[in-house]
Amino acid sequence: MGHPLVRLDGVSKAYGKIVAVHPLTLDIFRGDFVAVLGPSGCGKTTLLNMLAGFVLPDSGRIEIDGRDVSHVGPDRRPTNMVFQGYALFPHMTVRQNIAYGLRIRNYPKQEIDERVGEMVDLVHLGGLERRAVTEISGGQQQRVALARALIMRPDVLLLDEPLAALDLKLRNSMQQELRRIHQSIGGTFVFVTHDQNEAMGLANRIAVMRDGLLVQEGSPEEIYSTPRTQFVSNFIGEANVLPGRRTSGVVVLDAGTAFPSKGSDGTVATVVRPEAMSLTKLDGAPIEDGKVVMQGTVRDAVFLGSRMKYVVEVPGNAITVYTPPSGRSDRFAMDNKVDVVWNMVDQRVLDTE
Amino acid sequence: MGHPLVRLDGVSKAYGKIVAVHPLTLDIFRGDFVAVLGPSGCGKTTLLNMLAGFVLPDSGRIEIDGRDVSHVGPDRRPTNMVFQGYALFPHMTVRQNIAYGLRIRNYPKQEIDERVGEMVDLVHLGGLERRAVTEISGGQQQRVALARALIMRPDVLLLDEPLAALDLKLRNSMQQELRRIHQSIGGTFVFVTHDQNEAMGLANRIAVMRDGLLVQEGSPEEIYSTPRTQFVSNFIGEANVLPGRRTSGVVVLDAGTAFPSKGSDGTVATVVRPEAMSLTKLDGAPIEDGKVVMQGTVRDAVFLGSRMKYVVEVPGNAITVYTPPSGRSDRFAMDNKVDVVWNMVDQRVLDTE
Amino acid sequence: MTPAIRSRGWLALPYLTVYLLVFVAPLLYFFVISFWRVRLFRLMPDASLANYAKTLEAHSVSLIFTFEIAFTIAVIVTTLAFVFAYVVRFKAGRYGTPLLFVVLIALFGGYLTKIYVWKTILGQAGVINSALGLLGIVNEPITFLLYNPVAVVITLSHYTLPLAILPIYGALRSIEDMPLRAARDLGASRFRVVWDVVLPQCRVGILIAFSLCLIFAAGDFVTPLLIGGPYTSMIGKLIQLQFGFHGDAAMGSAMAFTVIGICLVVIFMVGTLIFTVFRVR
Amino acid sequence: MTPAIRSRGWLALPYLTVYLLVFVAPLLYFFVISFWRVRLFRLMPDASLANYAKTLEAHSVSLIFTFEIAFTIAVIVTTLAFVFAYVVRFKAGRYGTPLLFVVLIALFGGYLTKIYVWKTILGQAGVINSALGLLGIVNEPITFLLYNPVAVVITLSHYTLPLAILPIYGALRSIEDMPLRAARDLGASRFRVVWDVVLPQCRVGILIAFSLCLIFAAGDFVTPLLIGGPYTSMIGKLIQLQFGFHGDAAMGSAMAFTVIGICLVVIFMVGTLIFTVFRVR
Repeated sequence: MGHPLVRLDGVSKAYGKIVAVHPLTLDIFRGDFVAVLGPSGCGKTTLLNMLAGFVLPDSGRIEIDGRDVSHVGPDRRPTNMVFQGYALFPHMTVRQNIAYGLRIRNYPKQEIDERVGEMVDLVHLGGLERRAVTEISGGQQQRVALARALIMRPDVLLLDEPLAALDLKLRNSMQQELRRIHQSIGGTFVFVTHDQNEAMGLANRIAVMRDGLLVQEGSPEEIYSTPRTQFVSNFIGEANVLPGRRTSGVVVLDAGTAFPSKGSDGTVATVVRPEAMSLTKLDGAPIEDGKVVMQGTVRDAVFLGSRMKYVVEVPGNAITVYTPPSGRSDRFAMDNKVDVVWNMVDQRVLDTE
Repeated sequence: MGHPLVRLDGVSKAYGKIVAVHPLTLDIFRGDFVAVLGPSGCGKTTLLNMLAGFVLPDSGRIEIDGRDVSHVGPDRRPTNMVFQGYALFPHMTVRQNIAYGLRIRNYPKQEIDERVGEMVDLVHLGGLERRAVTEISGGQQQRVALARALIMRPDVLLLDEPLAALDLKLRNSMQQELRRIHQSIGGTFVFVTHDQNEAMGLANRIAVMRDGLLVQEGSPEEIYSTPRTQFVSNFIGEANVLPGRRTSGVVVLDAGTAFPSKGSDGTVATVVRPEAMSLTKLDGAPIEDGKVVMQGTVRDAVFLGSRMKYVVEVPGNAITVYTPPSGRSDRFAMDNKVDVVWNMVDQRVLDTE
Repeated sequence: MTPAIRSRGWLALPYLTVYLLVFVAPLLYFFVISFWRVRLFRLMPDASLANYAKTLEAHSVSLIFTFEIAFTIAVIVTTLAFVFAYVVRFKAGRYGTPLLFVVLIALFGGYLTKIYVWKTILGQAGVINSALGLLGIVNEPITFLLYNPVAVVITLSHYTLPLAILPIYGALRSIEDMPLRAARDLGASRFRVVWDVVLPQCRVGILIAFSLCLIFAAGDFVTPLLIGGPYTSMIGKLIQLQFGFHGDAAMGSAMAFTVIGICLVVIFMVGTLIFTVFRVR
Repeated sequence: MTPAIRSRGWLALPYLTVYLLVFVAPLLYFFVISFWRVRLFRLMPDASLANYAKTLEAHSVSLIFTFEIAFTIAVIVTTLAFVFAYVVRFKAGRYGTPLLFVVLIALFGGYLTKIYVWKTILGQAGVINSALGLLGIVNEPITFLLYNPVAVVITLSHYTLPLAILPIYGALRSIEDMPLRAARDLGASRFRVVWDVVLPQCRVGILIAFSLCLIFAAGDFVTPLLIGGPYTSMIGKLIQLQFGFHGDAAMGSAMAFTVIGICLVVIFMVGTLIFTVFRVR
């Protein structure tokens, strides 16, 4: 990969006494599609605004393509943004919106026409050029916002919760669309989101933030399968977190089961994904090697189409289990006792203090 | 079940020349949790407003608990509504909002206090009674709206897109909450939504609407596994719809495969759920009985945590396949040839005209 | 630019302060003068309440009369304005905006014109007398229509109505529709909805409308002069005499600030009343 | 109640029409009168344009002068109002609302008071002369400050500023923040953002502000009377004479409607200009 396109080096920002972003270091490489993921108030939007130039960092250094832009205004940075809610110019047509950035730079009319044409093709807006942006649908507005930023050929395209305002069906198709556009122009995209599905579905790298700190950074697979903290495991996908204690290489869970686990003595949290668990009735049958079993009571069973969702009460906890859908006959009924089983390789034991 | 609590009998509504709801008949039984599901503009909101009394039907009859309420105003119907966006009284506290309906009816102060207390407990709002509703979170506002309607002990509780304004995490927990409340008070709930996940996760009966018509009605399982039309199959869950033609008991798909299927000759659409398909490399191995195989090219592969999503190009179509997550090694790479396999029992062949 | 960065609001403050000073300072200067004295036709600095004492002593009848009229106008106009704004906001749908534009245009369709309109309608040779004469109801023109307090109330109400509509409409516009539906759904009659949900949310707008009408009516001197007749001795006329004929700016200022002071007291009382009656229960 | 049911807006229309008729009818009556004639001090129905012809003939100098002044005031005030409203909307953050409240209160802080404030400041014994005298710059009070068109412009500008701020602020308030950021992000300077994004979106508000100032300044007669001096012969004074001294309501109406007509023409032209300059490209 070589030299990173964007370097954030010890960048921080505080508003009065409230620290939005603690000193943070992050490299973004050319061609990356990076998600900055975190709950609201985690500092991700401030981070994006610092990349765009709307917020100047209190300390640290922001480099884009080798140039220090820490104190350069948004109008003179090689970044462009797709704003949350799109921020289209409501008094302009689709075409006028897309062309605005080039008009500012006094490009000749012919070149503007050409590049607007390219963009309209890229985002599939053909035929809508003369429509007012207030008259088109949410999905189309989203495309206009994208075209308006991409026409500037930015070194880095920034996106603020790009799919948040769309409904489910549209979100899925726009997600595929964004991946296609990213691949076809080969650009570098950075977006912030609080929706882990969006992050997983779009990005090749995810940076998880919490309380102004960068908690973990890596590929979606790394973050999903080896979350570094309980917070990450809960935030990326659903997770059952089972508290327990390790004594001389054996973890005893509060929920009433035990398994061997190397590590120092102390309290631990065992994280298991709902889809890694299965429900069964052992009726005293022996446990297979490498599996963990726990007894519980079914408290809720919901048919979700592609899967069943069970809520199972275990001592001190209520856990969620997803199983493949099944006929009415082999379902576990409400308030019945069941055994919850999972493979030890699918769990992750985190030391807690 | 006996006599239905709510009877809609040939109810219709037009605005000028635009028909919002064509004559529609629907029974709702005591204790039901009914979802009216459809895309925007399908007439579901008009239907809900007719139940609430905000819109009077042009024709037909609405009965609640045996009483004809077709022309009774919203203030004198035994229904209460949880509005989209909550519609709380912004100038009142949480307690004042919840108590408003009882105050209108001039209940004695003591009884109001008692019932507000019950509601606050039911929806877990303890300690927030004196807060302004503008100062509490979206999830809490949702609970206030629910309590404000439930305190009236309505025969039917109506909910308009109850979870649409909440973010994903909150939506999941509120969904569980609503199920719990429905079970604990044993009421009859009717809600409209455009989100099939919401409908599946909450309701025990789903009514699918399209263009002012009731298309299909039944349990979530019925609708998911035996959709009556292409529209329903696409709207409830994701579906791959493969066009083809049946000639003398054999369906030949445009995508390049064939299987036996009883029925009259003509064009058909074969619907297969993405999670019912799997990807493999047969390399000329024979096909098992009862399975269908189709060749395609992988065009996109996304890791989504609990599953992998593949987009596979087959002749004339791009289909989606969900498979369990797997290590990097046994994934299918972009632009590789694969075989898409599914069981014939998991497909549904619909005659199209 | 960087708008909507809340924490930087104070940056604009010094700038706006200068703006307001230039804009408000002349009035402040007058306030200072009101404690001065005039000797030999020249203003002499002082810090005396004598002007105020004299105002209350010599003009109490006129002040009371003025505020009776102004209060009547403010109550009538605020009520009419609420009804109009309510209908435009909640009933007129897409006709609302053009209707409001008409109101805005009529807002300053001409102060003078409006005065003379009423003078002509109510006058001896005016519309009402002509109609009565043609119908044979009266033989001679009736004269009691004009040059009395009622004529002043009619004229000033006509003039201030648009002023009162705008703030109330503004307040109504920020009221959302759905909570009104929710109130209906919970069993409230149409009237209860207005009383419980609409009015408590536009108390500030109503108070502003009332204040504008009151201040305007109490301070006006042209209408009483042209239309009020000799017995409508409103304070505005006397203030004008003090500045003009007597040339005593100190006394005139004191009288003007007495009017403003009484206005503020009345507004405070009416505000308390509105906030109590339309309180949230 | 059932608000927000769009298709039923027309139900409110007859009701509002009645309201507007009661409210606008008096002005219409005057419009009719303007085609009548006065014979022997009585109004006689007629359909003649004679009054209008006479207005243009006899008062053209005064009309031109009036509109020079009114136009100047409208331009100055609209500009100042835009700057103030812009700062309040985009820079003042949470101080915006209280600031606007001050403006609203000052809106009718008293017409009369404002006139006399300026009369006192600019007059022979006023603040400026006192200051100049104390500093020894002049020996005798300078008199050219008052009783001239400039004094009228200052006074009326001071009075109409709040009127102009409100519609512009209203227009600015409905402009969203984020598109301004987007423009910056696309390379626009702060000035370009105002020119390309803000101004085109508040053209209507600016035109309303301009119109209010123009109509008010053109129709006013009190300020020229008290502060304008003998050579500031604005048309308002003449209209008042026509109604009052001459008692010719027909002629007075014709003059008033001539003023209104010219106002509409000027507003139309300025509107066209604003919509062309701040057009969307």
